[in-house]
Amino acid sequence: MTRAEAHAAILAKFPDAIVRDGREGKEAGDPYLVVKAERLHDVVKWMKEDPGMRFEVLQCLSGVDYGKDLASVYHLDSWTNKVTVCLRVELPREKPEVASITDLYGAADWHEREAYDLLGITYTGHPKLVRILCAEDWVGYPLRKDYVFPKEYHGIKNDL
Amino acid sequence: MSPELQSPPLAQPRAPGDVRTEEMLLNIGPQHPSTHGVFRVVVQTDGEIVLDSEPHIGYLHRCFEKIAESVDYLKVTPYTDRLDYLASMCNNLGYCLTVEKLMGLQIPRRATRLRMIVAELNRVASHLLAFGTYGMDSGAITPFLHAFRDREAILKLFEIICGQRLNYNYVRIGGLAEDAPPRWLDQVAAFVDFFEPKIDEYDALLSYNGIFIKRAANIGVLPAATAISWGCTGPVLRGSGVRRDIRKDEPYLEYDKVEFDVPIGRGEVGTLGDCWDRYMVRVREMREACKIVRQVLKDVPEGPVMAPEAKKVLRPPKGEVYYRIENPRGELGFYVVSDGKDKAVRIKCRSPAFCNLSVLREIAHGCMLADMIMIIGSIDFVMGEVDR
Amino acid sequence: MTGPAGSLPLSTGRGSREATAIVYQELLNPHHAQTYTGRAYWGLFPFAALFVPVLTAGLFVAWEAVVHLTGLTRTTGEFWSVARPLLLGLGWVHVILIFITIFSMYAVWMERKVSAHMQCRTGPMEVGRIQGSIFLWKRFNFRLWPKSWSPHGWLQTLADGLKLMAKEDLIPKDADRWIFILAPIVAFTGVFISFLVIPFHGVLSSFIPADLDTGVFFFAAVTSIEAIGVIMAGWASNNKWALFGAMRAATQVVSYELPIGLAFLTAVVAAGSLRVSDIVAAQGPDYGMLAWFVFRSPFLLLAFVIYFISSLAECKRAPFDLPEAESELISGFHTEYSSMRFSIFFLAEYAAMYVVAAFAAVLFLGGWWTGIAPVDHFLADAAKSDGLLPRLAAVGIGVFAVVGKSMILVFFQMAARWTYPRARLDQVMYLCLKVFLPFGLLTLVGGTAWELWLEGGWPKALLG
Amino acid sequence: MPPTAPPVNPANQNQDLLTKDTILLTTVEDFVNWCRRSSVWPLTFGLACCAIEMMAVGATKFDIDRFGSGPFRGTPRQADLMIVAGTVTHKMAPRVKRLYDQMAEPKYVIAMGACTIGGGPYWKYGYHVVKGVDLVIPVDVHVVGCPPRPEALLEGVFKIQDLMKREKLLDRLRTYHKRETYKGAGNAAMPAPGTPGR
Repeated sequence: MTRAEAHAAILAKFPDAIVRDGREGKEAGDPYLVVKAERLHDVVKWMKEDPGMRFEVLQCLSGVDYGKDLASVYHLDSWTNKVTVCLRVELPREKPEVASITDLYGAADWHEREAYDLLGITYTGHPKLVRILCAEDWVGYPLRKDYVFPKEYHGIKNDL
Repeated sequence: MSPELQSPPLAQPRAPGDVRTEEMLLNIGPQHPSTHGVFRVVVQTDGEIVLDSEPHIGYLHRCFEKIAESVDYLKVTPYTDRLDYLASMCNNLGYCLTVEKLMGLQIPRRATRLRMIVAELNRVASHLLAFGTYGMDSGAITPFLHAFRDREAILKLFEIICGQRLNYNYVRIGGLAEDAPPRWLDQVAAFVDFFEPKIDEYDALLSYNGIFIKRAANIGVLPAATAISWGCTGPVLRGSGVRRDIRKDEPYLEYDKVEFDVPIGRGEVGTLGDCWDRYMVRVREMREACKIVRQVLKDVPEGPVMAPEAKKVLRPPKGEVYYRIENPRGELGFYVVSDGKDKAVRIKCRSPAFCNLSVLREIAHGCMLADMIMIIGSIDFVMGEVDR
Repeated sequence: MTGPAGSLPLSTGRGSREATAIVYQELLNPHHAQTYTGRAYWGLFPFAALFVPVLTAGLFVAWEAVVHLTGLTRTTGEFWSVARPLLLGLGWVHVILIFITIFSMYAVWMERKVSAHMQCRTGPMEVGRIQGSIFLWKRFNFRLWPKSWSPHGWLQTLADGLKLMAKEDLIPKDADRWIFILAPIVAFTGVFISFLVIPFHGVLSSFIPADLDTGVFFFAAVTSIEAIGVIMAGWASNNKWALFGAMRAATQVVSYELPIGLAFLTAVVAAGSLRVSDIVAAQGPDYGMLAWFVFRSPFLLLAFVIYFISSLAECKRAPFDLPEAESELISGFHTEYSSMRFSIFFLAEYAAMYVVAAFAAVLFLGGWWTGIAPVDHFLADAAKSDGLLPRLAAVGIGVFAVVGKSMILVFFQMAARWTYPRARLDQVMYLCLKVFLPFGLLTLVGGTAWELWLEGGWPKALLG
Repeated sequence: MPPTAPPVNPANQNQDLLTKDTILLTTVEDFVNWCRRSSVWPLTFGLACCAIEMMAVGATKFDIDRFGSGPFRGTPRQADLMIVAGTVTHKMAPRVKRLYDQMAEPKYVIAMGACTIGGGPYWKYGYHVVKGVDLVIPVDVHVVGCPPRPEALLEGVFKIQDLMKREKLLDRLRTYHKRETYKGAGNAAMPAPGTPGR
């Protein structure tokens, strides 16, 4: 299976869930699919469980701040079909919320916590969505473009 | 009490009439001789038996991703060194290949071959440290020092080509920082000749030691399905019997032109996917790495090591790319989002140890405290990469 | 293209066999680092252990000379009947303390050297460097030692010990203060008491501090007192790691009493006495080495093996060092101990190493008998003689034999420590309860049958 | 950067007979200082990349055991020297401080590597990185490099030994309280004693 075939299969199955086929011939790098936030879980679940797709691995889950809005990007892998598909969910900056896929992939657990920690994306249904990398009482989401570096943290100066 | 040290409630509520003794919450780390860095795991123990465990990471969160989008593309390479500081060459390689893919750069062949050599040598160095520290976790200190003795020889080779013992910053976008000196390839050949018999010595010293097998076999069994679901890669996954290696499945550089095996766990002394299998995959991979180096050495063409298109300031075209290579610890992926400027919008590092470590809780149920140390050791993570 | 700073000045051609050899040599011999030692001569280190028997023999010869020349043992009268045991007792206390100090100093040093040489290092080399030499003959520039000479870090342990004494003494706020203070004392006392029945030399009976009728039983009883000290330490520290260490010590040390007791009994049956001097007396002076219990019957050989391995567990040495497992429990029961209190634990550990090794030497390896028949006969004769010189010679030889044999066993304890991984608690207990216990029973029953069958041992039956 | 072992302590100038530098006291001092500098036991305290070089110092080729510093102690109670090897983050800083507090006097600190000295490459954008461990604990010797070579760390240990050589026996007692309440130490996140994890 090639990536284009996988994209076609997803588009055929979820015509309403896919906002657009990324890249659109203009950008370099990998193509991707932009998925509606509320349908993401269904798409991923189908991709994992459908015998023709069999995307058994969540390779990478990254939160991205594009400056205007946030995104949660999923790289799903099918080792049987030897194909990787990239799904992107675009989320409004004010209320970035998307369903968690921890029930499908164990790997999503820490990845989603990391995206929450660094970008403040809320994954509903995550069993324990707390900060993972930064200290627990850290203020702000460091990877957002408008993040202000802290002047000091617990009495330790940060801007020398 | 600080909220930080208050462990999350792990215990099952005790049923009435339960006569079990009191359970204890035990903090292993963040400063502990065998946590391989600053890793903390809160274990709930019933005597020596571990009932549950909760890994806590982030004690070495060095803000790689923020820095990566704050400096331009070329300046990110030194920071990738410090992700997995035991395999800096491979990290450089992963990042550079990703950006090169985004830019469509063609790399001179000499650079490609040299990249393969340094990556494989670094794999050996990294596995040597894993071997040594695993011996130390099991209580045998001598293998650790023997491994370090031989690792020094590799560090010397790296020092010759780039002047550093760790954090090489040798692989750059577009090629290599510098060409290898004239007789360096002979030195590499000499090292491989010297090193291959040493692996037998390690096997005699540790791998097939009776006590060591008793300690490592049947412990921390990781079934293949769990490993796949939790995104484990590298020796952790291969120890469970899954033959997955990016070098074979999606060959990069010229790995499709060399012959090598992908060792997998076979459950020789215990169950498939136990600590011994994971450990042994690493020892066998050292042999395979030597084999690859030998083959690559046969054909290293003369020529430049830097692509002429690689400029001082790189501006990759708008777009995003995800690319991965086989690090000593598993699949190292970089997800780079570019908007056509000299700084990336986002560089996400999908580090293998991050995913491998998250499976710890799954496989540490019901083991003993001493086994917990063995399981932590067998995952062989580097906190620099987990916390980034 | 310029080579970076680290590149090596190589002058050999490409690809030749010579080139590879030189390259490798250079790889491992940068000028700024220590030269590559290999592991060629770590086998020499049992000879380093000879320091201890030599020093101890000197100590005891001096002690014998003092006692003999002052006539302390022969003085009679009402006053001396009270004063003699007191004086002798005080003397013994000091002798044992001095011995433990000397032994620990050299054993720690030896352990570091043995481990270093097994690991291709050199170990302590610089401490105790002697600056300036003594000219023996100035004209020919002949010195006693080089201008700057460090005899392999010979003062390393002295510096360690005194440094620990000079460090701050910490007692954690939440610790159980008095138990915390008492614990090292109890641990050390346990080991110290067990020295009472260790013969340094027994042909002259005064060289067993207390030659009890029930010596073996006494030894078995008091060696486990150390475990109580360890448990106290672990409990009082109010530290979870320490508690784990203490519980492991309790489990392990108490269980290994059983196989040790059975091994003891096998030797006791062969000698027909619980008194240590009788047991050694039964192993000589005739037939040389063949009279040693370890060669007396296969069961006694097995008992020796069981005892030696169990004694590793008894004194918490690797591969049974669970109570202080460095990689698991940080430092185990002495995690919270610093300065002098820690060094007392250290001292107790090394003293225990000696004690168990010495008891193995006494029960199975012929004690003070050298294993060379003429020398043994000389020892036996000297006991009866009243002359100062034969007595001093006998003391020197006997002490050298006992302590030398013990030190060889101590060397094996160290070699085992630096070779094997650590066993797990359940495996340690499995070995004790399911392997050593049945085999220990076998040695007892078999050894007894052997004694009934060949009364007086096989050398006597075969060689007459 | 805190001053490290001043050559002359002004507090020593007006002292009674006992605390003056008498012959006896200086001899004892010399001897104790010799013991201390001959057995500097480091704490096993690796944080990041530098920890690997710290291990290399203990391993075969460089072998710090030659100088008596071989026994790396796992517990701070028995260690004399804390080699802060690697990046200290804000999450880790309270632990570093606490481990330092748990060490027994006399104690010394080597800041190994660029991150530990001043944040190193993470100085500008590293929001989570402490810009130098001397914001948390007093540092005696800084060893530069990223990571420093093992020889450099050895040199750092020699520098510590030089400090020990100049140490006044009674000075240390006086400076004790000063070092305890080190200025600039972040202690808000410090867990109270008796919490789990001790």
